[in-house]
Amino acid sequence: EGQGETESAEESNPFAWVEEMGEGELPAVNPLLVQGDVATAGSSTVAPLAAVIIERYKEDGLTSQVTLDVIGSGAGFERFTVAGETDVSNASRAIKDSEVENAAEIGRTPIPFRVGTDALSVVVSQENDFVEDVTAEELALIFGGAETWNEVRSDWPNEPILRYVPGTDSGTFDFFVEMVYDEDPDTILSAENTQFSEDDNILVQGVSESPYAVAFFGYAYFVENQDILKILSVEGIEPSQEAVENANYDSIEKNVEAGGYPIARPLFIYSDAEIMRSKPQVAAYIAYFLNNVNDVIDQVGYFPADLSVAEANWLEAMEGAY
Amino acid sequence: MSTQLENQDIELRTDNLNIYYDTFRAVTDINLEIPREQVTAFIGPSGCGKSTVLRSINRMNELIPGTRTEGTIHFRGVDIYADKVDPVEVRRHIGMVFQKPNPFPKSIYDNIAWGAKINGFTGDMDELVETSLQQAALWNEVKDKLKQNALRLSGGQQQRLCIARAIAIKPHIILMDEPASALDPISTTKIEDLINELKQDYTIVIVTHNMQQAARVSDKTAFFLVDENRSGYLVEYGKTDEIFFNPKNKETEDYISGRFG
Amino acid sequence: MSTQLENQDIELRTDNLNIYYDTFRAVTDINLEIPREQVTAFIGPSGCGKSTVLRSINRMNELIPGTRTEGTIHFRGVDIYADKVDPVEVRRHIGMVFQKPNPFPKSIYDNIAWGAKINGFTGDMDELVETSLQQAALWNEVKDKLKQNALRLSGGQQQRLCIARAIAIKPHIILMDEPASALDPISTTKIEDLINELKQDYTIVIVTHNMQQAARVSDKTAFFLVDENRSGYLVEYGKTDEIFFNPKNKETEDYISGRFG
Amino acid sequence: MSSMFSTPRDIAAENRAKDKGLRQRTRMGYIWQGIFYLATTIAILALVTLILNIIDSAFGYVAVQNTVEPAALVEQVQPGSDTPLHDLEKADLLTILNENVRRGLLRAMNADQPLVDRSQKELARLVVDRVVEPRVEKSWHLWESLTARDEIRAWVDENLPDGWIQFRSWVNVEFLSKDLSNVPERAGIRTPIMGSVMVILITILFSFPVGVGSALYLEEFAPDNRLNRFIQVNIYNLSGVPSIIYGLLGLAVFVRILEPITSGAIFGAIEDHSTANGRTILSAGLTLGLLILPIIIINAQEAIRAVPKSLRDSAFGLGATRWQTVWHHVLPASMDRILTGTIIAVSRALGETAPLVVVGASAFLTRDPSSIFDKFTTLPIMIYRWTAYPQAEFRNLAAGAIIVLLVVLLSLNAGAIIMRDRISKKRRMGK
Amino acid sequence: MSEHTSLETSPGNSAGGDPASPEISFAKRSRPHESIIQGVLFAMAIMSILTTAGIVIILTTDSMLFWREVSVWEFFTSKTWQPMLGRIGVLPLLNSTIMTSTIAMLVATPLGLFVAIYLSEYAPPNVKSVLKPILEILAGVPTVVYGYFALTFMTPLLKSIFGAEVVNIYNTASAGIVMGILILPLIASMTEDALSAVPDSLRQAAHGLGATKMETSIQIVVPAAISGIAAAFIVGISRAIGETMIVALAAGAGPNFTFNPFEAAETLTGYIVRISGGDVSYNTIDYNSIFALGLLLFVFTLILNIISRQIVKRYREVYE
Ligand SMILES: Nc1ncnc2c1ncn2[C@@H]1O[C@H](COP(=O)(O)OP(=O)(O)OP(=O)(O)O)[C@@H](O)[C@H]1O
Ligand SMILES: Nc1ncnc2c1ncn2[C@@H]1O[C@H](COP(=O)(O)OP(=O)(O)OP(=O)(O)O)[C@@H](O)[C@H]1O
Ligand SMILES: [Mg+2]
Ligand SMILES: [Mg+2]
Ligand SMILES: O=P([O-])([O-])[O-]
Repeated sequence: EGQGETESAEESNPFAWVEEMGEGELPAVNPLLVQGDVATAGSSTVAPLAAVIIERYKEDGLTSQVTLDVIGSGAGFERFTVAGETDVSNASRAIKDSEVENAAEIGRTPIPFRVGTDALSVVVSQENDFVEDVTAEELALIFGGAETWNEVRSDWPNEPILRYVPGTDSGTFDFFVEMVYDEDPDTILSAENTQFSEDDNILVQGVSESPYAVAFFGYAYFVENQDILKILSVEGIEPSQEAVENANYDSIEKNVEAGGYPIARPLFIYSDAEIMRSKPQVAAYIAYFLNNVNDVIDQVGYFPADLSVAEANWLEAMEGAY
Repeated sequence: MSTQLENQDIELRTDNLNIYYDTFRAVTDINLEIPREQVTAFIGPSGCGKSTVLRSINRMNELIPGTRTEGTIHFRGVDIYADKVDPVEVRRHIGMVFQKPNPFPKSIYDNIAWGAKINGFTGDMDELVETSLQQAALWNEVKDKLKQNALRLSGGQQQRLCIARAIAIKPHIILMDEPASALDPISTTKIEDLINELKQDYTIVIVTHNMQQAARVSDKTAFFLVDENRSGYLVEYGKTDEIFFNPKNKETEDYISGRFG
Repeated sequence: MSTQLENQDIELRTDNLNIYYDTFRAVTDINLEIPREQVTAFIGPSGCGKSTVLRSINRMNELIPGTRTEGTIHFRGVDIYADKVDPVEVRRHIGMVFQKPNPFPKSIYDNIAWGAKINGFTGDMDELVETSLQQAALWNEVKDKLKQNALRLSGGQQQRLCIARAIAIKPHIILMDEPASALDPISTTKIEDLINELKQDYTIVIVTHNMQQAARVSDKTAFFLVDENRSGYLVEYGKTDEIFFNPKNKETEDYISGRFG
Repeated sequence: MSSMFSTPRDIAAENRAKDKGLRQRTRMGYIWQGIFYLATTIAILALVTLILNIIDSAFGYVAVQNTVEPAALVEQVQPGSDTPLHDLEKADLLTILNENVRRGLLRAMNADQPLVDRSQKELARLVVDRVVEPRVEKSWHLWESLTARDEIRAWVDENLPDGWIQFRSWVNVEFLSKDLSNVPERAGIRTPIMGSVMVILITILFSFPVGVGSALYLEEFAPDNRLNRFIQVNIYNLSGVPSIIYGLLGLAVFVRILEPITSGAIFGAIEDHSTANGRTILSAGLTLGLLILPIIIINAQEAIRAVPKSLRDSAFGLGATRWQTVWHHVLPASMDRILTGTIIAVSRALGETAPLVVVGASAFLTRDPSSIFDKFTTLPIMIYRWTAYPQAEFRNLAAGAIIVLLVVLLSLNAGAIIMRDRISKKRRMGK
Repeated sequence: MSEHTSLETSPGNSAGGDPASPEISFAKRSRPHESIIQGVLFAMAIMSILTTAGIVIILTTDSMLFWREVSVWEFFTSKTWQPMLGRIGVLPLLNSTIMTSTIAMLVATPLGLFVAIYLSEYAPPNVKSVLKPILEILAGVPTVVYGYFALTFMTPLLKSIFGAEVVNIYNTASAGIVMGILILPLIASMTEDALSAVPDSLRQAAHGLGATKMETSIQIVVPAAISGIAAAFIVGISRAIGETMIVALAAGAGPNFTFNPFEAAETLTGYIVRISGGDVSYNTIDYNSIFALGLLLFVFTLILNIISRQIVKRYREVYE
């Protein structure tokens, strides 16, 4: 009888899942007591990470629905800020001002939760025996401007560069263009022999097939395909936990100055305080995400990030709600 | 028989009947008086419009898109092509049997019961089935297998079933379009005998290609031919004996003696 | 004519011909001698195997899967069912005309030229087309529209075109399976006249349902019936006059006088 | 003229002249016949290759390595002992679980059924599943597995000293019954199967009645006028419209314009209006429904047209109305063929990917769909998604899912063929 | 004659003349459900018109924005397709659509025709009854599967034949060939129907003239079925043009104006599915461009369908 009573009491309390709350600490989440569905959508880079977290969430006893739609960061923000049909938006780049404005129009204020770091990997086939390292300028030439390899560096072969580039609606593309081409996509879009795909495996397949092919994409895809791909160092720096931590994501130069990997990028999930408060299951999902992400992130192929800002954001958003 | 008596017993009369398929006039100016409770045969070469005229009598023609009927047909004095007349009702009173036996792919029993049922029959169905089959001279052959699929009967039995089915809705006229042409000689004989039986209660109009058959079963015969526009017309109409043994018309004589067709 | 002369002029002879469709024996023990440059008619009720026998003469039967032929057919002394005989070659010598006119959907000219061409004809094609059409009594009607599609001819013209087409490959025998049954009386007359012409040069075998036609065009008549197993057999074979006016057989007489069928 | 033919010709001589030509013609005949056989063989080979290519990925050796060695676990509870893991006492197994499994999962397992109440066997299985966690490190295709066994062994010896190889069928009972996962060995296709089933049910519920109704109208009721001819032409045209365009239509109409209906909002079927959107099973089903509607109509029309006119004549001749004729006779007589056509159309819908990508299928769901207003994923969508995953093992899973889909399609088609045969048998009987 | 008039005016009188006959009424009965049912069925048939209307409206309104900014002339003549940068030339997409479709038809037409001839003219009935369903199953395999077949089997095969340097991993040849395999059963089945519809009498006529089986099949039966075959061919083309997943996976994913079948080039449908798969922002030129391309595709297939209907119609007339 008593059991039933507590159960019904728990049912009536939407924050029943909150437990073990230390002062100024993110509460642990008891998925067994979470009710209500969560809709998430966005980045394909964040998707593998989010999917692992969601699966774990379910294993830990979640009974409600968490949907994950993989549509790219831009489209994810579109759904979050314009249509307002998602609770959480996954992104492999920071939200743009225009997107924040859109969100304001439907009464949302996006809050970022930084969940990890990706090293944007520049890769070639293992058959490629002439490139090991590229400079920032060379990188720009390789993905736009130069037609053959020897136009980039004279001792490289006189062969056309075959480029495999993430689709124009992806955060990956946006980030790369921002860092390497100063936000001007013209060069990369008009380059010869370029294949665009939202499907990173298409890029992997493509680049692995020719010694003169080159691609960039999330580190996870490199990790899984190490046996056929070769990763290049940029400005002499290879992706590593340390190099990624040192990066500050403003520009290639600043990253290099700080001894960071030049094209490391933050991975985010975004939500809104109002949503988190009115739909505690969203707050629960994000808290669970933050609590667990560092257990799984290296297994997915990304680098852990300092979660303190994200946790602070969460606590601020949920101040006094439970 | 006097002309007077004949006139009294007219069951159905066509006046200047012209039937078109789209723009093609299939038959021209057919004027016929069909006597009650007698057998009238339509003969003539293929394509001369026998079936067309026959089907116009119970408005089955209308089911073919593009047909148009001019002139009138009076059944017991009622113009069946009048606006307020319901063709479905007409067919209830004027039944039809087709060249190829076409029973429904149902049981023998249901074949007969269905028509009666949709026509609102509420009496004893078993009895109706039995009497209809008896009238069609089929009862003895099928009484033990009424639940059997009708398609498993022989061709001749199927055709008699179709006649029984038509009888079951108690029509006044039964139209038959070459009812025996797909059957063997023995079945043919049975059907002919049946027609002779049925004319006691029903007016029968039969189309046949078989001169001997027309001569054997009919009281009156209408002979059709096609004109130069391929349109059918009525060449001669009269008592069967006269048409066969004393035709007024040269073409009739040629046709009956087998010179063409 | 004496029996002696007849024997000399045998164009084709069947010996104990039995033809099966799968396991069903369609005809039993047919023995026939077909005289050269005369017209032989096959008559009999539907399903008695007339077409089956006819088609076996130029080995067209083989095109139907499951057919089997027992017995022999000798054409001018050559057994056409012998192993080394190519049926394609047989058909070159024994042409065929079918019940429904079946011209190719090509021009009139090509209809005639095609058969000759595939058979290696290398002479003057225009001349061949003209003479064939003339022999088939069609030339005058079509000479101005040789390039027109043959399907636009009338049924009777189409049938004569089919005959012209058969003639063009210079066969020795022409088989005709109810060549006029789908035609109007006038076209029928034309075809009959044509047959009378053609028998000066060709041996003709014709299947017909029309007694009058058989009587009019043929020199000899073979009458078929079915036995209790639905298998066809030859009831009587002889001069047409004798078959029609002095049949030896009761069944023949019944059939010809129109008692059944 | 007649002189040409009047003398009996010398057949033997003619034959000799023609013989050469005939021999050559016969040879040409054989050559062409060979070409026809060859073409057919190529077509069949294409099918076989396609299937083999899939089978090649769905089976083969995998290199497996334990995340934690069982011996190490035994060491934790019984130092120095060499008892095999699965023979450990229940208490020891409980200790291992409590110490090595993360808290959240432990709680969930306990909530499901307290661990202490579970059998030793079950606990041992849990330990293997959750602690020892053998993981597939690399997978090989069937062909490699059969031909290059030694190389595979050598690779494993070199790269995974603690690993071993085993033969794995990626299609198995668990694969069918489990839900989605990011761990290839744990992933199953229950959720996409349910999604496919529900989407297809909507598709059928919409397109079958509407399709058959349209066909009946056009064949039995429609007078031959311009409107009806236009409808007919329009249906033929629709049957040729690329499926991706139906996707665009579905996106605009069902997802956007009819959102209140397709999301279930106006029916109060959903609790949470804030994230309600039209990317639901209902929208997907209706989109596919529109896609196969013309195919169903055309097939049903052909079926209805094949009903002999004599059957209608019989009914009309007995004074039946049009609807009585259609309902009692035409429809039953054509139903087999209509169903055959529908099955073929439905198998097309089952395999469609592009329109659902456009309408918006989800990539990961935690719960099976339970209402038509749920978000969805389907088998072909999952196949498409899995091939885009970084881990190669998902390609094996995709192949497995393809085999499942093919088996379903095959059974549907076989059903259609059996039905077709039954029809022709019935026809023969009818004759 | 006066007798008749009286019969006409008073049917009751005539019935009275024969007491045995029951009262006859031909008056129309009211059958409301008949008209209701007909109305419902009509409404269902109208559904297809609504679908077409929906497609046309959606495609035109959503591409309006696009057409407003783009000159039709440039659209059809410029050789670069980068809507984001305002370079709007559909030729690269169109070109590769035509290339893949052409390659597909080069594979599917002869093979489909020969398979159909074999099935219709040569195959024993039991072989045909097994083979035709097998081919139909081939047609029922989801196209994603064909896409991966192209990528993982056909492309490596082409590479091993023509050299790995010559053949790009994504190329129109591979996509085209596999698309041909996909379309083959469709063409074979439709052609087989057309060949079977040729009346047997024509075959008999040809054999009766001493033709061999091959001569009959190729010179008589095939020409007689030519319009049906042409219709099958056109349906095949329209399927090829509209096919999406195969080209999306195997042909390449970037507009590229090339005539080299071994190079990557994105097709119309490939572009549409790539852009809509990302579910791009509404009211951007990218998004509107997919509706413009959809419209183009719709018009193409519409024209092809109309041609094919026209051909079929003529062909029906010949044999009726
Ligand atoms: N459904 C139809 N559409 C167009 N024309 C038709 C149709 N039915 C019949 N006809 C034409 O109408 C004419 C008369 O046909 P009908 O069937 O009445 O002849 P019939 O005397 O019954 O011939 P048969 O003895 O062959 O049955 C013929 O020229 C025929 O071609
Ligand atoms: N292709 C076939 N397969 C099986 N049986 C056949 C076939 N063709 C004919 N038969 C059967 O062989 C028998 C003889 O048929 P055939 O066509 O030779 O008769 P017929 O005398 O020409 O008849 P009709 O006058 O109707 O043309 C019939 O019982 C028929 O059913
Ligand atoms: Mg008739
Ligand atoms: Mg015959
Ligand atoms: O899918 P993206 O992470 O590249 O936006």
